[in-house]
Amino acid sequence: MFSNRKFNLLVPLFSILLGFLVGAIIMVVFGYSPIDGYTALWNGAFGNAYYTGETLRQSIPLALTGLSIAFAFRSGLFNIGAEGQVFVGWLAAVWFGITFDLPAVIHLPLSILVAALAGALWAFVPGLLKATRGVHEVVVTIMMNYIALHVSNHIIRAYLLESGSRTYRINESASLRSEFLTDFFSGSQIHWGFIVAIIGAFIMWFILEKTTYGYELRAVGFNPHAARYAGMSVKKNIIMAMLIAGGFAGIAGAMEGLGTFGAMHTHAGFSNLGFDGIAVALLGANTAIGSVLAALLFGALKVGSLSMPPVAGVPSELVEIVIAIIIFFVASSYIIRWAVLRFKKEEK
Amino acid sequence: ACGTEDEEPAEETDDETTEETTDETEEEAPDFSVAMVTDEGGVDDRSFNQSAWEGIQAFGEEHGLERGEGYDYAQSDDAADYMPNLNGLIQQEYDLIFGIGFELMDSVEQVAESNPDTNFALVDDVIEADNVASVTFAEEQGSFLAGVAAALKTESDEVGFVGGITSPLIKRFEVGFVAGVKSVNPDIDVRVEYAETFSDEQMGRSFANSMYSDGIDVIYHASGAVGNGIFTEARNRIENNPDDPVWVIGVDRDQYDEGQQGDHNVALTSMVKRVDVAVQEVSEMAMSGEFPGGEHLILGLEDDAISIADTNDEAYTDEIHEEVSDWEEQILNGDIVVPETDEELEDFIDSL
Amino acid sequence: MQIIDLLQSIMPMVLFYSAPLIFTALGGVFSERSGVINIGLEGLMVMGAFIGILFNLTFAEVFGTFTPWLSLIAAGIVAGIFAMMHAVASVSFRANQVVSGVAINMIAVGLGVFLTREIYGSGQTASIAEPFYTRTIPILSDIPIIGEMFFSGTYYTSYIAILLAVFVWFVLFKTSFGLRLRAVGEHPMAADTNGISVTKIRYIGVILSGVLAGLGGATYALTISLNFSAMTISGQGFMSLAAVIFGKWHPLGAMGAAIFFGFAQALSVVGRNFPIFADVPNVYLLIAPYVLTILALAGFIGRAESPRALGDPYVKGSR
Amino acid sequence: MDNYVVEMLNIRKEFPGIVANDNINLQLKKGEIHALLGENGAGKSTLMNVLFGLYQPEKGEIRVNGKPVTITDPNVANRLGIGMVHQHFMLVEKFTVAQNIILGAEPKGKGRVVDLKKAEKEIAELSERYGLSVDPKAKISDISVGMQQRAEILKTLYRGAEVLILDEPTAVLTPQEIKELIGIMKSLISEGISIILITHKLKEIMEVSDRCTVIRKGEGVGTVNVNETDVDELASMMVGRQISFKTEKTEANPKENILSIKDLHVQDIRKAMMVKGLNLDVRAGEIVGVAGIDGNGQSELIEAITGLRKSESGSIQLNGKNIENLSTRKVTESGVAHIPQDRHKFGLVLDYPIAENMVLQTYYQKPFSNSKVLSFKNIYDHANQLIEDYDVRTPSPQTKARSLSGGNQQKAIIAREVDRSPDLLIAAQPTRGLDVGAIENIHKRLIKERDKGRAVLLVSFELDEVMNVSDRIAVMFDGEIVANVKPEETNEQELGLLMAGSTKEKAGEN
Ligand SMILES: Nc1ncnc2c1ncn2[C@@H]1O[C@H](COP(=O)(O)OP(=O)(O)OP(=O)(O)O)[C@@H](O)[C@H]1O
Ligand SMILES: Nc1ncnc2c1ncn2[C@@H]1O[C@H](COP(=O)(O)OP(=O)(O)OP(=O)(O)O)[C@@H](O)[C@H]1O
Ligand SMILES: [Mg+2]
Ligand SMILES: [Mg+2]
Repeated sequence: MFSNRKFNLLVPLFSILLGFLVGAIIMVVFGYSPIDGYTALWNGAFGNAYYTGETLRQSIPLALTGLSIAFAFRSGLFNIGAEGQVFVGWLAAVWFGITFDLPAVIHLPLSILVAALAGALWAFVPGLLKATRGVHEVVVTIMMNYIALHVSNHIIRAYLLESGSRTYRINESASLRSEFLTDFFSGSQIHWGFIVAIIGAFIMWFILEKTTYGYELRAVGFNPHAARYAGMSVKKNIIMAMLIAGGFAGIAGAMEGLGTFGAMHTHAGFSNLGFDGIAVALLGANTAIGSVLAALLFGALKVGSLSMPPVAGVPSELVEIVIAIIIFFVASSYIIRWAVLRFKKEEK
Repeated sequence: ACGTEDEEPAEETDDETTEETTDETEEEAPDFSVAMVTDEGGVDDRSFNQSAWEGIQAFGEEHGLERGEGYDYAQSDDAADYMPNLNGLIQQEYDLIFGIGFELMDSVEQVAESNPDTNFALVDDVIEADNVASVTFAEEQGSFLAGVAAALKTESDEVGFVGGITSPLIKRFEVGFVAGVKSVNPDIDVRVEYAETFSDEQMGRSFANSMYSDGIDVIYHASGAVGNGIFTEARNRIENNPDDPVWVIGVDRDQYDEGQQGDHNVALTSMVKRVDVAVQEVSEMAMSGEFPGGEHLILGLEDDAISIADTNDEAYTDEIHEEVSDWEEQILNGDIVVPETDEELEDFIDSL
Repeated sequence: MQIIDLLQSIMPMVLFYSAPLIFTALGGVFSERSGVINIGLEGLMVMGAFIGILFNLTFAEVFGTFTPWLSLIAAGIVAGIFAMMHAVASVSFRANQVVSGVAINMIAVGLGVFLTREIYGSGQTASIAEPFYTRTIPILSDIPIIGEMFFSGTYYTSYIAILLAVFVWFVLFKTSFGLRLRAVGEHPMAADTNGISVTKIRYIGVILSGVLAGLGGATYALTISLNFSAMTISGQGFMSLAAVIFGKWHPLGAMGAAIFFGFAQALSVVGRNFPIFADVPNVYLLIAPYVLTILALAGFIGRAESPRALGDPYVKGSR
Repeated sequence: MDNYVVEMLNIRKEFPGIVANDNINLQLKKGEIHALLGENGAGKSTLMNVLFGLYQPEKGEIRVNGKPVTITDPNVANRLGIGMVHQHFMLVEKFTVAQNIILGAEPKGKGRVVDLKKAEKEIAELSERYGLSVDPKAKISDISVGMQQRAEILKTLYRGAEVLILDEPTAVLTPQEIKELIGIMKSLISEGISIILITHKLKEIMEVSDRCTVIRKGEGVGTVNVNETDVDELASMMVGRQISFKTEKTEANPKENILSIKDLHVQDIRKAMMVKGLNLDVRAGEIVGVAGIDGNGQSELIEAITGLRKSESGSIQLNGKNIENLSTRKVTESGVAHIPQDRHKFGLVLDYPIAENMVLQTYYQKPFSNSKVLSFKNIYDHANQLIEDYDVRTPSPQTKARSLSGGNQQKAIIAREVDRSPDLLIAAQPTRGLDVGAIENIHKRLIKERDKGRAVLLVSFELDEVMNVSDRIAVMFDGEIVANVKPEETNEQELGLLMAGSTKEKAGEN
């Protein structure tokens, strides 16, 4: 028999393969060369140190929103609100980075912490309403996303605007950027955030798998009735799960604010980091390590796709389709399991 | 320029076609390449990214460059794409790279610093660096003329302005427009609204609905896709009542096409901002070794980079045309200095 | 008096804001009542908007003033077919329905824009020549107060949406199909043991959600945006989903919620002209619809009970 | 022998990795009640699901009225006149009885509108004819389990069933309801309907059925005429060994009061007062059985004691300390263990491994965790110990609770609860749906705990169980304890009357 573990690895791999296959078919149908297209994609993602750095950079916030959604999922909650939590985290980190002037060893961690708190606060509302009034978290988080979008735009314009649509730049002491990394990756915007993401993944894994908090959270996620019977507070755990999930998403925002941009700009629409995080979490089977790996894949696809139109003439939307197909097949893992079992049977 | 005189109708061959035919045969393309990075609007935003790209294409074709080698663009779907896009083009060793839109200011500033050997140009904002040319437009001038046209067209003595997101740039549109209106008739009311988005058509629709319902008959917008909603509302009113006096003044490029409703057109005129002209001009300068690095070019009426469209000759009557031209003359010869900020506007109105 | 003024200027806008949401939310009701979560409503709307515009641009010459109606139908059909992807994944392949919905959203935008580029060589289409126009209903519009509010300057599609909500209510609660659909969403195994094909009913539910969301997207495109780009549908599908839940999975409730959203949204724009709101900073008006929704959910609406089997793939013989 | 309505011959049904039915034969005569007997997991439900078309057999033949048939889905079964009442009811809670009954076979009026009026009338007629009283307009969620079962039976009759499969119909019923059901079954066979009855209760088989087919571990053991056999033979056929029915226990030796409840009032979710001034004491070293019909406040009583529900007034003392309205956690810590009524809903996190389920209330204590960090080594050591001590049949402690049989799931819960050495052990319906072997095991365990000096509160709807296991019986009716009796001084008749609300004096007179 195929072990579950093997399946869990096989399914995403199969899905990725199928996603690229469908992408190739579409390219052929519309008269593009899939070889050129994918070569451009690969080179645009890993072709040199610069692109590799960019891929890593893009993966950082994706990993963190992925962790946010995975964490909530494991506790039986669906956090569509990562999008809004990213905004408030980003804003909070930038505000803190602009307003205060502290030694870097204090300033940087505090800025990240402030972002985490802001994201957690944003997630607290749906968590509280779910826990105390049974309001569906999906609706509330959707609404909170819009509120975050408008409020953060307003705050930027009213209080933090330096020029155009951008806030003042954060103080150097709060920045995640470093000469060393930029040089090492030939000028890429890569920043120390990847360490933050890895620490985040470790924390999630540790909390969920190794601590009593995680034990409670998962129990509530699987069976709230049994959790209550066993003396756990379902309400407390729902709120806690949302707080932690919001914290991760807030930190994802901090990565943009303290790392990639060093500021925040007003947004016409959503950043999609939160929505892509759903895909990341899923492809990563809602595990910490899985989310990090999935974020790397999506980071590579997103950065690589920028090179497809200029180099191979293929519209970058194709990558969007490929990602969607991958998600689709991961979601439908049953069919892959079925196919593999079938295959095994025939072998015998 | 080369001896192909005995070819067919010589008189008709204007500069461009001559060069095109010759390029393919022998003339070596110049050793110069130019590229641009769009902002989030994308290259086909039917607005200034598109206009910039048209400028670059025209430049490329004019000089026999090949797309992908001599000229190209990189499209940004997200603010995070600016840097990778700029760096991608730098790696492909383009000689001149445009950043289209003030959103790219930071990114251009950064890459300019770390790539002192490449020339950059920023459209719509200013960067102080030796290898960056900054190009902005005197939108207030065009908006002033739009205001004049609006003031002449309005019957209700009420006109409206819809801005996208509040910013110094859009402020120039608003202030110029108000100044123009008041110059013609200080008693005309101008209602100003900001959608705080450039993308929500529904919002534009609602603003227009509410403005037209309240008796405003000309709306000038500087709001990207929000403006589509304004056109929709105006067209809808014309469909219901062809005699409804509702007008829209377009922005950035001639939005005449958006205004067509049956055989009527609601686009009174448009404040045309010729990003293509600017892009072409800067490219020419760079190619001929006169790159205006460190300079800030403000292109306005006198550079033909700002103009007022007269496509809709039914609505935009000769009288309007003449009067607008008068005012244009006054701006060109310096009699009028169009205000750019709220304070300047106050002074301007006081002085009327 | 002022209230009446406000209502008169706001109601037509409310009606046209809410129409796309009503259509889509009704679609959501079908899908979710059959037990399939449909977060892909957004993507289905995108498909509808894309097809609506594509059809309109292509056939405006041929069909003249009928074009918008035919565009609507085309959009419904294609989005219905597109929704089958979600059905295949979540019903036949037992996918996680939320995730499949997310994939639908991504594919729809990707495909819509990809095809727009392929067909028009640009990321957004031109404006259509044959959109829907507002109409004023004769006689009814002459009724004092009400006439002005509800029967002048409104799109037919708004009335259709409202009538459709009543029709969906009838289908769900009065016909055998509705009984079966609800049974499948509550207790699929009970339905199965009664000889009802859970798979078939769920496919129908999801496909209907596609058709209706397609109508919703096309309505938006044909009345409001008049063109298609990646930004055309930005969040309306999620708002519709919120309306489904807000409306407690009831067609009339969903319609009410959609109208509530439309009202809050219209108020945030039109309200500025009224003295009561004149001094309120813009941002408060912008977030008002969302805050009001949360307050409503938290306050007097309370716990909404979803269909029992919502989100659970049905596997024969499991428990 | 050609008047078999249904014949299942050499049926084999496999699930991945397991043969649920192997070479099983079952022949049903017209108008008989045919019992199907077997341990938990023996394959009874599977066999019936095959007959009802939910599963396709790998091998074997099914004949209906002598003709070979292929039953591909429940529709086919319905058409062949086979109806099934499932172990877990197949009713849509939000629908009315009538809506549930017509579902899938709706009478249509004009305009495709469901003609509910007509259906309700037909249902009323049917229930009249077979003595199945139920209100067609009542919502399922508002009616008792017994009524729901009648709705299920009506559902099959409405479709014209001539063969009725009842899968463990009595497991969820009160004694009164069981009596009624037996009456219904008899009236059904008198109308020419044939019944296959699955039950673990041998007494019932003896009482109502004509013949009995026994299966063991997926294989057929044989079919016997019930009037030629006895309970002991059936039991040993089923389990493969001798079973003792009378639970052996010594005289109780009650000591100090452990649990003392005074004038307790508790409301249910709908704010109806369900416990109304209840008084109850349980002492160390005794088993107090709470007998009563479902819905007389038993659940609310247990929930109030365990902190799952707030009480309105009154006191609950454990070892002299007030525990009313403490949190569940606090109650647990002060020495209360609880075997919940619904093991899937409350007792287990089905997706957790057995080992993690075994520390469901103690995970945060040493040695299972240390400053909030779990010690998996200790958790698994603990699980291995319990699995061995309590004979939980599981491939490994890593196995998910979901994949254990009901009996073993229950054993795991009991192991967990008993192992905490509680002062008070509350057992709610601890043997529901389990086979005799498993029941015997659990009863022994409860008595053993009593003998260790624990106070045991047993709440059960099964009179047999209460009579056999308890040292003292508290009869609960309408939110109060209406009588305290000794099992050896009463009988089922008297208890039944007390549970139905007669006073002790009256009950005694009868
Ligand atoms: N859906 C299923 N998938 C896999 N295996 C199953 C399934 N249903 C039953 N089985 C297997 O078939 C065997 C027989 O199960 P079945 O439910 O028929 O037992 P049963 O005799 O009805 O038990 P009980 O008395 O507990 O109801 C079980 O041991 C189980 O391993
Ligand atoms: N989905 C499934 N997959 C595999 N095995 C299953 C499944 N469902 C049930 N089983 C098996 O069925 C057997 C009988 O379990 P079942 O749940 O029927 O016990 P039970 O005593 O009838 O419980 P209940 O009190 O719920 O009726 C077990 O051995 C279990 O392993
Ligand atoms: Mg069974
Ligand atoms: Mg059972």
